[in-house]
Amino acid sequence: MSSIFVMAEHRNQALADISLQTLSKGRQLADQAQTELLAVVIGKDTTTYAEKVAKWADKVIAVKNDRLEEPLAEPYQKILAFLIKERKPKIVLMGHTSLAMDLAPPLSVELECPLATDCTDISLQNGDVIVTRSIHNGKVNAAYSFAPCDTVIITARIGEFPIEEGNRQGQIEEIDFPFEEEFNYKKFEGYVAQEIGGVDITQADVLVSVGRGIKEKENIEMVQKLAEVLGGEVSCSRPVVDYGWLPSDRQVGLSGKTVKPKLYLALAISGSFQHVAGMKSAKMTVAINKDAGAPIFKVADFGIVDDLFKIVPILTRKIAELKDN
Amino acid sequence: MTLADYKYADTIHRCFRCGYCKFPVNWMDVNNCPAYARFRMETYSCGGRLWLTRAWLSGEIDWSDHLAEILYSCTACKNCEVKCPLRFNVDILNMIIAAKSEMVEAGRIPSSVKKFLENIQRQGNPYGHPRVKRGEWMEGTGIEPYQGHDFLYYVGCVGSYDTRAQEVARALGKVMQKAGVSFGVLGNDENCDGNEVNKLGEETLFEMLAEENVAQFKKLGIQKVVTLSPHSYNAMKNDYPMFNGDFNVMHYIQLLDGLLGDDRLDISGGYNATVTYHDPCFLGRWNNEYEAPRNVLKAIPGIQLIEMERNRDSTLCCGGGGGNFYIDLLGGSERSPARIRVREAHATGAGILAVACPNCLTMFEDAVKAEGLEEELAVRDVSEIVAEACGIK
Amino acid sequence: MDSIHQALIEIVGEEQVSNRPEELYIYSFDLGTTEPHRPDYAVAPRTTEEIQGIVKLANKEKIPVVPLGGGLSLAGLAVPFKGGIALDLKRMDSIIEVNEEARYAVVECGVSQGQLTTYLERYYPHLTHSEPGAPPQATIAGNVAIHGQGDLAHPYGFNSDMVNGLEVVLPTGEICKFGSCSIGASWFTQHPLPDLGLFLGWSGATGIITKVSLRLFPCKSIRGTGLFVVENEELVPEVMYKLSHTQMAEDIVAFSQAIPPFASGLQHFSINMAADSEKELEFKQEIIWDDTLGEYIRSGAGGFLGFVRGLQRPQVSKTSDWRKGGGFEYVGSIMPVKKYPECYRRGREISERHDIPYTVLGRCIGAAHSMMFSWTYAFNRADPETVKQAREALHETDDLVLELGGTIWKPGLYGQKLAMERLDPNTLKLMKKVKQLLDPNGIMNPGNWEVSQ
Amino acid sequence: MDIIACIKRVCDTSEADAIKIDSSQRDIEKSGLAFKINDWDEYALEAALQLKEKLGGTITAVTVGPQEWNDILRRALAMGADTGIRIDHDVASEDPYIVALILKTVIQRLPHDLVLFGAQSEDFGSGQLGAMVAEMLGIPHATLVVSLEAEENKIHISRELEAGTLESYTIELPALLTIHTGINQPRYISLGGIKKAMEKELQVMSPNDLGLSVDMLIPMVKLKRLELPPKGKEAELITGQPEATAGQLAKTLKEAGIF
Amino acid sequence: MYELKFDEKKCLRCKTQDCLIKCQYIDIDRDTAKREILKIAHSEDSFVLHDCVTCYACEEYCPANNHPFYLIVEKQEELDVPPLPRPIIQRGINTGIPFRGEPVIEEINGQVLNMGAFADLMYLIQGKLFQGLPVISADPRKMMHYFCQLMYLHYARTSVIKERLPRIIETITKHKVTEVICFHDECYGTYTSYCSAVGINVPFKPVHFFEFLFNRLSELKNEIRPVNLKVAYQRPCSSRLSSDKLHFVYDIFKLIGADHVERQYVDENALCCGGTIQGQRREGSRKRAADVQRINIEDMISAGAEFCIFNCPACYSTLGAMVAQRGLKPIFMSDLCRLAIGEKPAGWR
Repeated sequence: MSSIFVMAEHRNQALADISLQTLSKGRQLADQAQTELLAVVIGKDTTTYAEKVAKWADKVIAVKNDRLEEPLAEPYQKILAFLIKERKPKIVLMGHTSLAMDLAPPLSVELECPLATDCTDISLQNGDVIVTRSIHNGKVNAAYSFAPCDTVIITARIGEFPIEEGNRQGQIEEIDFPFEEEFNYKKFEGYVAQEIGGVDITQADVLVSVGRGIKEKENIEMVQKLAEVLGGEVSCSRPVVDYGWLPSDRQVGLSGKTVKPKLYLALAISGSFQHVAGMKSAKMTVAINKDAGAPIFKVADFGIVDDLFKIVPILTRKIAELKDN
Repeated sequence: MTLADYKYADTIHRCFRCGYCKFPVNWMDVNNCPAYARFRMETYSCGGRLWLTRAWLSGEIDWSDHLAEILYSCTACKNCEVKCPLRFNVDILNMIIAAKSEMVEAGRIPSSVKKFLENIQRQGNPYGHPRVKRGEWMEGTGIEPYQGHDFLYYVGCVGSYDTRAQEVARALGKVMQKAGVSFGVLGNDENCDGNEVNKLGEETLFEMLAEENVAQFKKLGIQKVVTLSPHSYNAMKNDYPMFNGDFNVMHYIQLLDGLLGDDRLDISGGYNATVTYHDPCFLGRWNNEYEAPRNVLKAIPGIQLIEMERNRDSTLCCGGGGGNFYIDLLGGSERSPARIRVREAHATGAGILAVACPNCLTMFEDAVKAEGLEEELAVRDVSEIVAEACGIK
Repeated sequence: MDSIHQALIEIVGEEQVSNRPEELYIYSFDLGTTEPHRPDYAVAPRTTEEIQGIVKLANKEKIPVVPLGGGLSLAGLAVPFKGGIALDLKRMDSIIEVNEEARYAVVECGVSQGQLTTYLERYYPHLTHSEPGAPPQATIAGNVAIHGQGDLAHPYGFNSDMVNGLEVVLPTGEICKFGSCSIGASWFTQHPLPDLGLFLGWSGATGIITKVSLRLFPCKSIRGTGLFVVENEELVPEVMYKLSHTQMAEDIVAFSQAIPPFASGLQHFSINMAADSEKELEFKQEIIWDDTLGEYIRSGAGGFLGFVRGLQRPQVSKTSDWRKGGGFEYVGSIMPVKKYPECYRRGREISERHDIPYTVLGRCIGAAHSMMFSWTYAFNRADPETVKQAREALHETDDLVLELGGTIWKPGLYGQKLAMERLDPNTLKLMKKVKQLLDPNGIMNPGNWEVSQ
Repeated sequence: MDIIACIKRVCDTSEADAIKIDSSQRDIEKSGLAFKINDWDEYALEAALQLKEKLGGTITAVTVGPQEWNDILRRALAMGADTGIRIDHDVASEDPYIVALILKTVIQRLPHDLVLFGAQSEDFGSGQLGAMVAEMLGIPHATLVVSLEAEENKIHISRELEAGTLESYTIELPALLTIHTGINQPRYISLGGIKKAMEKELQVMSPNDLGLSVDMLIPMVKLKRLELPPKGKEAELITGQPEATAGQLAKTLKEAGIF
Repeated sequence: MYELKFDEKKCLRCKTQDCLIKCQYIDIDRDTAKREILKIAHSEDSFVLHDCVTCYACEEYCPANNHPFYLIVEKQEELDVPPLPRPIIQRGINTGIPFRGEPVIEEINGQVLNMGAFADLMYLIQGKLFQGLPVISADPRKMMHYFCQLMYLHYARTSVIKERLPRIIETITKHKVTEVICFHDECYGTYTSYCSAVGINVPFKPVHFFEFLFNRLSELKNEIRPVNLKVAYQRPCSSRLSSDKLHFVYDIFKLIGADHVERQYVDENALCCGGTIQGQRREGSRKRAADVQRINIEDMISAGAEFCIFNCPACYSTLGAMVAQRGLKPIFMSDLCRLAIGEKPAGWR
């Protein structure tokens, strides 16, 4: 089987995490198919990225051009189309990122090759590429195959593929891509930091959520610490807002926000129907509550029946430890 | 939208904003309008809403989210209508509902109200839960689907979906079973009664719901309906007749009152507690049913019934009317009506705050938590109290 | 967000401040004929300290502060003519103390007349206060700040004569107390400390009254109203003198109005009486109806229309719907009782000239030392023409008051101007000095009692 | 400004926790599920309406689906769209490329300064359609658009990147955008409005009418089967002393890749 | 002009002089009585003209049906001896002016209920008793067009009655009515007694309200559940003009199982509610009214009455609160009848 492309993405002078995930997956597939993994990095100066991705790749194609300062869909499309036509890889893999949303579909149309986006799994079954996608609010998994073709383009869901350290030393092939085209019909005007309207808990991957059992405003800090080590935010149930311990934009529930974090850690939250309505789409829910009968335990995946004031400090410490080593 | 096409164009300016609308029957407290109690700005009083509506329709001020919130913070509790000394008082609440309708037609309503109405359009309940789950509350109760029984037991959206209210729905079911009342339910085929939809100004949606329900009831040959919620009771009793829905509708409290009268309920189990009763707006001010619940409570051995300062047509709305149990424009403060009311109930020294409405129940349970009064004050629906007195666990 | 808004939020909290069009619209209005004017902020404080903070801020920023109680003066006294902060005081609604022995109540400035009435009926049925008969949300403090009177004006005078002490936030932010409370004693008397009464009648132009100690009076178990009628307005003063001489009535009000038509042109007296026993009641009735008014009845000049037990609280707001239009405003005056006939005749002319159903009323103050005579003009808020008519009628009536040798009660800007034109120059100077002394930046309810020259 | 808004009908599975897969293994049991306009598409429609309110012009709502899909066109009309077009073709769980091809063929025939899509669909969420159509039409595009200002012949937009930053572009018209939630507040569609919309005519055409033969509509991406992901049950309780339980939980979280 | 049919000879021949002898408010012997009534007939002043409380009773006492009461009030007016003070008379006279434009006339061609000046009491007209019965004067703003005006007997202003009454009759007639059930028996008295006394033509048949109630109840007999109440009846002055219908009060009580208590002040000796008396010019009127009221209520109570049954709205407004204060339930006759057929009385407060 012919090669596998992984497009390594970078922003603000740093290789994006997702690229390491796609590279790891790409590596795995390449090994399985006993074919080579080509990592593609595109930019004004690609050296640093190229060296990093070489750890996974058999070969790195570093496309350089002064007008590639910013990762923009249109020039990327030109370059990738050129490379793919030239080298006919079986799989072109990239992260399901904002850039890919702009880039992958037109690319697939231009090359008339099938596209599968936001995949949660990719496998090779006797030569055929099979992808899995999570559909209907994550309640159903769908497996897809592809019509016979040279190349399939796949974008991978962020965070789905674990990073496995690469141990290769792929050679770096630098190309100075010679395109002259100005993309005046779509002029890049720069970056804007989103105006910070407080914390947006709906965007957080991890939510540490507290109920009235937190007793007083001062105790919020303790929970804040736990949220920090988990790289998440603090949210809460209705009464906490009523008390003015947290602003209302932190409230989860019918009358508050609806959230879908990877982890929802519910501290001293009984799990009233109104509250649960706002968080039941969380991928993983952990409940800590003194009351063994609290309905929250019906919703949670894991639970500890205990006083949060006992558990939280220890938990914070343990997590910190595990992170360090 | 202009003032000219507004239904009450020739009356709305007649409000003088004298302020009677804010008071209970006596003048002990200027806070009997729930929205005004919550925000204490003149804009949130009935008069404020009327003047703002007129200003909006006549182009003096523009539509805004805030304006919409001010109008939708009205819980349709009818305190203003009952207290207004002027000739046109029968219309003042309708004026506000009509203003909501204008906003609905323009599609410019608070997002929570939008969610509420879309959910009902889609799933027949404000929570947006699947219709197929509407009947789940009754699993294991032995309650039968309606089939020529004497009564249709209409549970309503809150009783069907809210986990706490479901307990009440079951309790009432068991009480009626025990009393040998012949009744059945619609389960998943039950649809929203539309009372709140109506008060939120979505007239066409209400008409649809009313027509569908009336058609369904007639198809099943239903003649007598007993409702769990005063909201359902109000819609079916006062509005459905306009859609040829001439059913004999009663709220369950009236049924229980009757059963006790005919000595068909054995409540000798009693219930030892000091109880204060909260009049729900849609039972009290809207339908003048003040005595039945008190008769029932007084009949139960062991209950000492004490009244709150504001009772009967002076009751302070729990803040859940006009869809606010869901859209919640009055929540989030110690001045939220439910919390004011819970403090008032607690002040009577009662250990039980009795309600006869699932909306009041959920509003007050949250409020009791927020006030940290779980130890001293419990919220119970009268049907739960009766169930216990009947020895139903 | 602008810095003033931010500062206000820090003082009273976000929900108690608004600069949104909806609040500014509503707080720009008086319920009478005064042209609205939008404030820049509407603020609803809860404590004296918050008010202090607001006033200090306003001083620093040099923006007006316009205090507002029930907002029912109808004379535009709470319209923010020069913008600034509309200060809604209705949240300051605690009844702090009722002292049964010394018969007074200490209330916060937002306590409404209705609230105190009901509170006393419920907990101190043997005590009452002089109830002005405005809608129940009118406040005690607002009422004394404009020298209001109530249904005990005949035995006890103006409500502002019943003040036992005040707590005031000065325009510069200091808190001052007056009366016995200022020396740490209880709030039982205003006298005999040196008189610093600089706040009553100023309509909030010299400071914000935050607490009032108000005298309470014995409340007898039976209270009721008797009605007497005469055809000839010339008889009213002598009847009022005779009635007040009996000292048997709690309230004596003479009135005449075009609605209902059958009573038009007649002069009615509503006479409140109170007693603790049937014996006492009959004794008083005998003295009033038979001994004092009997001669008029026998001669056929006056008629007794009966006595009804239980005080009917007047619902003046109904007047606002006379022209199906949600509005009325009146000119009040303090007048010699003997002027009643002329007040009635001239007032009726004005009303009829402006095509408004006339309604006039004279309430006996003290032992007929004076009366509060009022001329009420209803209008239709939706019909600018009728508003204009009413406004003209009101101005003509202000002129009339002074022409008849009376003083205008709680005048609006027009009436204030008339009064100050006639005011003794030295008194005027003193007023100006007082205002400047208390309110150097002129932030308090500007436009009111502003001495021009 | 003439705007085309492409919308889709989806079944609302957000509240349904008992989804069943039908016998074909290729679709879910739809009975008991409610249908609605795709969330993102409603934002696209609202964006179109706001542009129209500002600049005038027309709005055409287009969808590709069977008869039942008329209802979302009615809603679009009730919301303020001028015309509704449905291409009668069942696209359930098919390769977006096919739908893109059909839409491109329709759009070509219509005047269009701006073509709007929702950034993705609630059911399949592949987020490909808009950008594909743009490529087919040969007009510039941007996906995940969170702000939009229009001028005579160009628009200023910003689109969402990872980590809460945005990038902004100026794009010449005609152009195609896929709209992200949060760009506006879609207005409520009253039942009264929908009833009125029932009277309006819908244009319905088949792929054939568009000159698209069956063999042109063969998907390159093929759905093999659907299956339910392993379902979580009652909470698994971690018992013991705080030190132990907390430690165990920390491990569990790490294994789950939370940190 | 309408002339009162008074025949002096009848008085000269009269052996009883019951008109004044029986008067509960004037103490007089037979000779004086005869002298005074003749003085009045000759338009000479008489203390009777000054002391009359205008209770209508003599109209019933007179064995010769010679209209002594109408005579007295006509002379009071003629000799300017008004029983009431001028402002009260002015108020009263203004009250009855038909105003606010002409009423809407719908043709009935049959039996009708006339509310007269009591459109405000329409809430009493509910339930089976009144089903299908057309009502005129149901609009409070136009009700004075149907006001029989007889009230002005109390004001000694028969001139006003004679001036306005024909137009009122005209208005009623416009409805093309055959039988007019009079809600208030003052109307009934007007059209039966007064009109014939002064020669005003009445082109329809007046029906007494109680006669109507009795007949309806008889139709609904099988729905009657005996009320088993002890009742006292407050007989109004106006019923003195229709004593031939008084028996319906007792017929109704009998029919619905109400026990009419044994009273001293009943029928001929019934006491005035005091409403008119209290305001009269005659010295001590206020006390007189109070005394009459006290005695009246005492009498009801000592007779053991639980309910006080009213016919006249004026009596109800004067005495209602007072009897209630003494523990008696005040209720209109029609409401009592509704109670008997298991309906909820509308006047229940």
